[in-house]
Amino acid sequence: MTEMNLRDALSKGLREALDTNENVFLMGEDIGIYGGPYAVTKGLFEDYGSEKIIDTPISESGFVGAGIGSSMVGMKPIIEIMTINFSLLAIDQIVNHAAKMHYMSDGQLSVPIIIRTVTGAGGRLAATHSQSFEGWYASVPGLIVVAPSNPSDALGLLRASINDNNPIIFAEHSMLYGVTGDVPDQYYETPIGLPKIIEEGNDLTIIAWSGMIPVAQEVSSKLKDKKLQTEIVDLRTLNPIDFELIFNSVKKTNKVVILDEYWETGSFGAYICSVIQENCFDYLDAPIAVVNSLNIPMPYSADLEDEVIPNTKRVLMKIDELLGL
Amino acid sequence: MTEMNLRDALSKGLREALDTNENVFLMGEDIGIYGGPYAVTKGLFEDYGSEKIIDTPISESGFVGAGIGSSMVGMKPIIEIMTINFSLLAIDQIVNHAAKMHYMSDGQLSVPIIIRTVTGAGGRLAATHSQSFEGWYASVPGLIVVAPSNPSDALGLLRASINDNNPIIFAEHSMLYGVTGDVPDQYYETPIGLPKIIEEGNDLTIIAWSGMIPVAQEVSSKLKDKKLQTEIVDLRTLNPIDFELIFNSVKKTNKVVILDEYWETGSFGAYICSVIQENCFDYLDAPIAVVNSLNIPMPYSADLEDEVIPNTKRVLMKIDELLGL
Amino acid sequence: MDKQLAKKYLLGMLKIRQFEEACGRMYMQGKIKGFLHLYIGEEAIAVGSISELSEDDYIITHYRDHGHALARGMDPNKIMAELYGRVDGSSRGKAGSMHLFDSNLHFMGGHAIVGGHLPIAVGIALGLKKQNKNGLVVAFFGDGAVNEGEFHESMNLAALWKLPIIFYLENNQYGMGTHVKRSSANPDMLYKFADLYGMPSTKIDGMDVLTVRDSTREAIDKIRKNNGPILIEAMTYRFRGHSMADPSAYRENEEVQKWQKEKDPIELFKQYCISNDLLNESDFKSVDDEVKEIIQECLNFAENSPLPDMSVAKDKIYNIN
Amino acid sequence: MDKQLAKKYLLGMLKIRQFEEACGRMYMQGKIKGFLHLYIGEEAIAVGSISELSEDDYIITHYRDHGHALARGMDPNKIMAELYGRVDGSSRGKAGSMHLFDSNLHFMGGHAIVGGHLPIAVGIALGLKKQNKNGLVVAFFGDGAVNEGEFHESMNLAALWKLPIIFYLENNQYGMGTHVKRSSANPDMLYKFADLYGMPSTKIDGMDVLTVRDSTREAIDKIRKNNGPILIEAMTYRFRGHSMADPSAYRENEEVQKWQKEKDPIELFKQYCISNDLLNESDFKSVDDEVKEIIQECLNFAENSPLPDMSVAKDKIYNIN
Ligand SMILES: Cc1ncc(C[n+]2csc(CCOP(=O)(O)OP(=O)(O)O)c2C)c(N)n1
Ligand SMILES: Cc1ncc(C[n+]2csc(CCOP(=O)(O)OP(=O)(O)O)c2C)c(N)n1
Ligand SMILES: [Mg+2]
Ligand SMILES: [Mg+2]
Repeated sequence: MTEMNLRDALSKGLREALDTNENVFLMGEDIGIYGGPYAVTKGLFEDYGSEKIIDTPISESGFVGAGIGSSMVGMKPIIEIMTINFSLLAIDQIVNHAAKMHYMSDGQLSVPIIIRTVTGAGGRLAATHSQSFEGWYASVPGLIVVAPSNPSDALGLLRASINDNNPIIFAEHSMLYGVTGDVPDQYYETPIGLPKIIEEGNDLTIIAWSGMIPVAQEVSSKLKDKKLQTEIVDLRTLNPIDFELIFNSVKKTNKVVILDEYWETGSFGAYICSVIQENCFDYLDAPIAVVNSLNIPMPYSADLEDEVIPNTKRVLMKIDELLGL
Repeated sequence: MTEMNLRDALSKGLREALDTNENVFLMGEDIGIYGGPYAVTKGLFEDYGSEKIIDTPISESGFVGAGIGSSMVGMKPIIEIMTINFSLLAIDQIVNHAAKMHYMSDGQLSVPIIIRTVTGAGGRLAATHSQSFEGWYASVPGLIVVAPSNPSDALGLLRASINDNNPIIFAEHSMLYGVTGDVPDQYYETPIGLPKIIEEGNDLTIIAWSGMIPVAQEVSSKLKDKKLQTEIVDLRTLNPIDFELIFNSVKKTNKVVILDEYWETGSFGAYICSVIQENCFDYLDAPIAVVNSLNIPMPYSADLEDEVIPNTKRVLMKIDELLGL
Repeated sequence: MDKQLAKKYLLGMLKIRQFEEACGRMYMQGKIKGFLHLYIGEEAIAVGSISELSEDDYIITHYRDHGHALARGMDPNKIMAELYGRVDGSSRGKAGSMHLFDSNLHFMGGHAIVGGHLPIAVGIALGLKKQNKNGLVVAFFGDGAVNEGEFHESMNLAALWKLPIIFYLENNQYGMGTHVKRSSANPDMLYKFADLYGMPSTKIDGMDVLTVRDSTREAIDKIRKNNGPILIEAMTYRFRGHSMADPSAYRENEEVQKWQKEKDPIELFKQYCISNDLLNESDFKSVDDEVKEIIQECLNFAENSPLPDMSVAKDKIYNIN
Repeated sequence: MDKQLAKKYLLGMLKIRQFEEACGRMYMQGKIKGFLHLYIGEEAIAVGSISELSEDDYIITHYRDHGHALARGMDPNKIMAELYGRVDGSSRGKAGSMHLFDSNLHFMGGHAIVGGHLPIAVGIALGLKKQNKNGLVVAFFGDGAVNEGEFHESMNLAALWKLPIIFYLENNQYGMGTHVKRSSANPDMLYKFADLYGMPSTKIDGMDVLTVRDSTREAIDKIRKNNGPILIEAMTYRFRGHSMADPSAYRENEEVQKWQKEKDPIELFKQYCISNDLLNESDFKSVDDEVKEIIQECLNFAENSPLPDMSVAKDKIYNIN
């Protein structure tokens, strides 16, 4: 085991991929000479050169499409879209091209690309720069969406993504890059689609992913004061999802809270809720609580941002209100 | 009352707006000389001329942004994006600009635009041309989303939209343009945000909108054979939604089916489900059934398309399976 | 040009013409559904350009794709079965007219979002270059697509990265019902867009199959030498509506008839063949017979192919290897 | 140029310079958060161009917006309070550095999506034209934004519709860490993009406030006469990093220093004032004092303004009139 932060775990995975697969290359805005907007690709340009680490013009649609095309003829591009907010400029390429190519060609073509991008709020970047669109992508058939919350999953899922032949949105939360954790020294992969129980408990299930995991953990530790044992399920992947694991947890705890940083209206978390209520109806002691960001374009001022994002206080209040805990 | 089809009701509303508000103008691809891709704007170019009815280049981002800008200085543009599939090319303008301008300027600026667009499947247009993204837009704070299912609502909501000062996505379903109905001769508006009970019943609530309303009606008529009275709630608007009306229906029938043409994973219908289960938990006799399009990029072949879209047979099976009716 | 080649070109163009005419009929009969965009009138471009490509080269195009697919040698039976939505179609009936694919022939689609395939074309060329492969990419698109931002992003990327790609602009002067004069600020020199990316470009008569061939050959030579992209603007005209749903109120009948009478690429080429003693009426007849047979066969083939079932619909959403 | 005008220009540029320096300090102290993009080095463009505008005219710009806002006369107190996230900020602390707005001054933002404000600029000009209003629109953007498709869509629409707009390209040679040579296929003549839309354009020294002023005046005259758009490419250089988060590893210190030493727009203008006997050292001192006072005041103002509460956060999501 080696302790490292999530940023370094990703960097390790990228280097591995570059070292072992000659078809891998990276491209994106300022991933090279600049050192990467969030420094994930720092040092790669120096070590791998401009053929492998391509700085692109600010043309999101153009370079995402170029990644798609290159993958159709044998390359394995790892594309970085600086943040998921800017992915809206390339979303047609992702939804109408990458997601549909394999299907519409009836399997003749594949689009084995990875699109790394930064999701979530937290840096006081205000309304245009604080959004969490990974749920949109997760809802589109043909796409895979991965959203790790810790270094070992980040590396394991990156490896699995590199060995997968589908278009993958790899959502990284800007507030998690510094999170540290143990990473196994031997090679391993984290299977795409398998949620993980990161805390076990009998009283309550919290389902979350990415930037909401630290909140889940804080809530869990607060609930311990009340002698309540929380089970935390880290989804890790938003599409596909192995729901059995979730159902089993719900059948055990009979109470569910879902945390999703997306706005309340129309969130992916609400979808998780709908699947659970359909499949575990008789096991539920209380309504499922879905806690989201408030329906507000993200304000800049510090305190306001903290209030808009789901926070421990608000989650605890909801648990109190809905589950009576 | 005059009987007319939905296309003509919209055309009537557009003419009215052009006649009464000098700041109204229409723009979009081929809405003028060509006559409108779905013929909604047919004849307008001839009657109102090229200053009021602007044929745009195929530049979705460009002309949607141009509509936004014009509205910031006093115009009231009614923009047509040929289909909601192509709106992905303008989605950054809609989500990161139109939806946020009023908020980020703290009310100094407003974006009173209407974006008319065609949603849904049904014409055998295959995967890239058969999608239903209205739920995405409905989930973004700052946007209003309207999705009428019949001529009188279409006209009433169009009028209300023209008198509203927010950015509005006006989603029209291509399969509904020919649907006929009575339209009042006196001026009326249909309030934005108010669902409507279009059939009353005590046994079961079906919630649907737009292209799913005819399916709801067919299901209801089939259930009558089993002596079951269905209550159908037509949402009409996806954001905002007056949930009280829905809760009251659920509290009466205790059984809910939601129809949404979007894919299963991450649908807006699932969000409706999550709100209901939170607020009406103790009133539910059975899980809420959410019926969506299958998680498949739309296939072209006729029978396959029919199977992918929620159809009466599949809804009835789900009702049988989940509600035991 | 010898007799055999002349026959080949004529057959190529006639096959497209009659295939498209058959499609139009079958659409009217309800056998083909959805959006159907015919290539009638523009045959010289597909035939003149694609005949110059090697099997290493790649083609990508928009929804008006039957002509390019046929010129590349894609099986008419499979195309027609696809249009019928049958299980023997090129995508087993899942994709339809706008989305034809044949990866063996490096025919990379059939894309229905205007301009959306251009970044992908850039990517294919990038992939070829990175793997030191021989091929180049030909990307067909229309005058309407020029107004999509993606066209420009693609031009810049291709030029910046010096990629082997021909941007093949089929300027049929209309994007749906909108004349290029009403959609482009500088409508008469679209090919000049290339200048700003330091890219060579040329504007040619797209109704003359030999001009198309020669210009394409020249472009290919240049690309194989310098590896940088080129833009060709081929002037043409579609003889039918934008799609079968087009009311065609936006242009005068006289305009259409003038083009049909004076610039039909097949008639022009026949005249050329006669004046140059390459082919005579009986050759024409034999080519026509051959084509008729092909068309009849593909209609039969499509008609007799079964409909796909739901297991087909659910297959190949993900690559599960 | 008289003494008063010279003072005005100098004060305009110095106010931006010191405001930005203060922002940089307050960012380091944690008073300002988020992304902060300073305009230091580029002051001549905002001051030289915006001083030529009438109150009927409109301005729209990207996230590097303090300079344009100040040059337009936006209250420094309100800007600084906004950067502090306080309730007396221009958007009551809800928008931050990248999103400044002052509708009374026709200052239409502050937009943080690269290139995204250009279609909106076109729309403002369209709205003015449709209402027969006098104003024109100045849209500032960077060399990096040129590579976004929206730039081209906007250029075409503006030219096609003959709209009163100046596309003001601030070419500071870098988009974040990427030199324009590495992002544009034809980096030395970005202004030539205008040619293809039949739009006049010019490339100027953006470090000389008088050149900027004269070129802008000329452009305005032309637009008021012909009503069509114009593109101005002003060559400049940002003396600081892209944002406060920029490690600045992508360019040599010498390069930066050379620009600072030889092309500082404020120093150049001071020299001009001295050589032309317009202002002397004591004038400089008095301008500097005046600016220092403005800056100190806005810092105090921001510091003393309360934080907004959740009622503010929930307000103005929708226009409920
Ligand atoms: C992004 C997008 N916008 C609009 C459409 C609808 N549409 C399909 S074809 C077409 C016209 C394209 O014209 P052009 O590029 O000149 O090609 P042509 O049809 O003339 O061959 C339009 C507007 C689309 N498919 N995609
Ligand atoms: C669509 C989009 N892509 C990427 C970014 C991140 N980004 C912010 S500024 C910038 C560089 C822009 O450079 P330029 O247009 O030259 O303006 P400058 O900063 O030099 O003034 C980038 C890439 C963004 N904000 N929006
Ligand atoms: Mg065309
Ligand atoms: Mg720059």
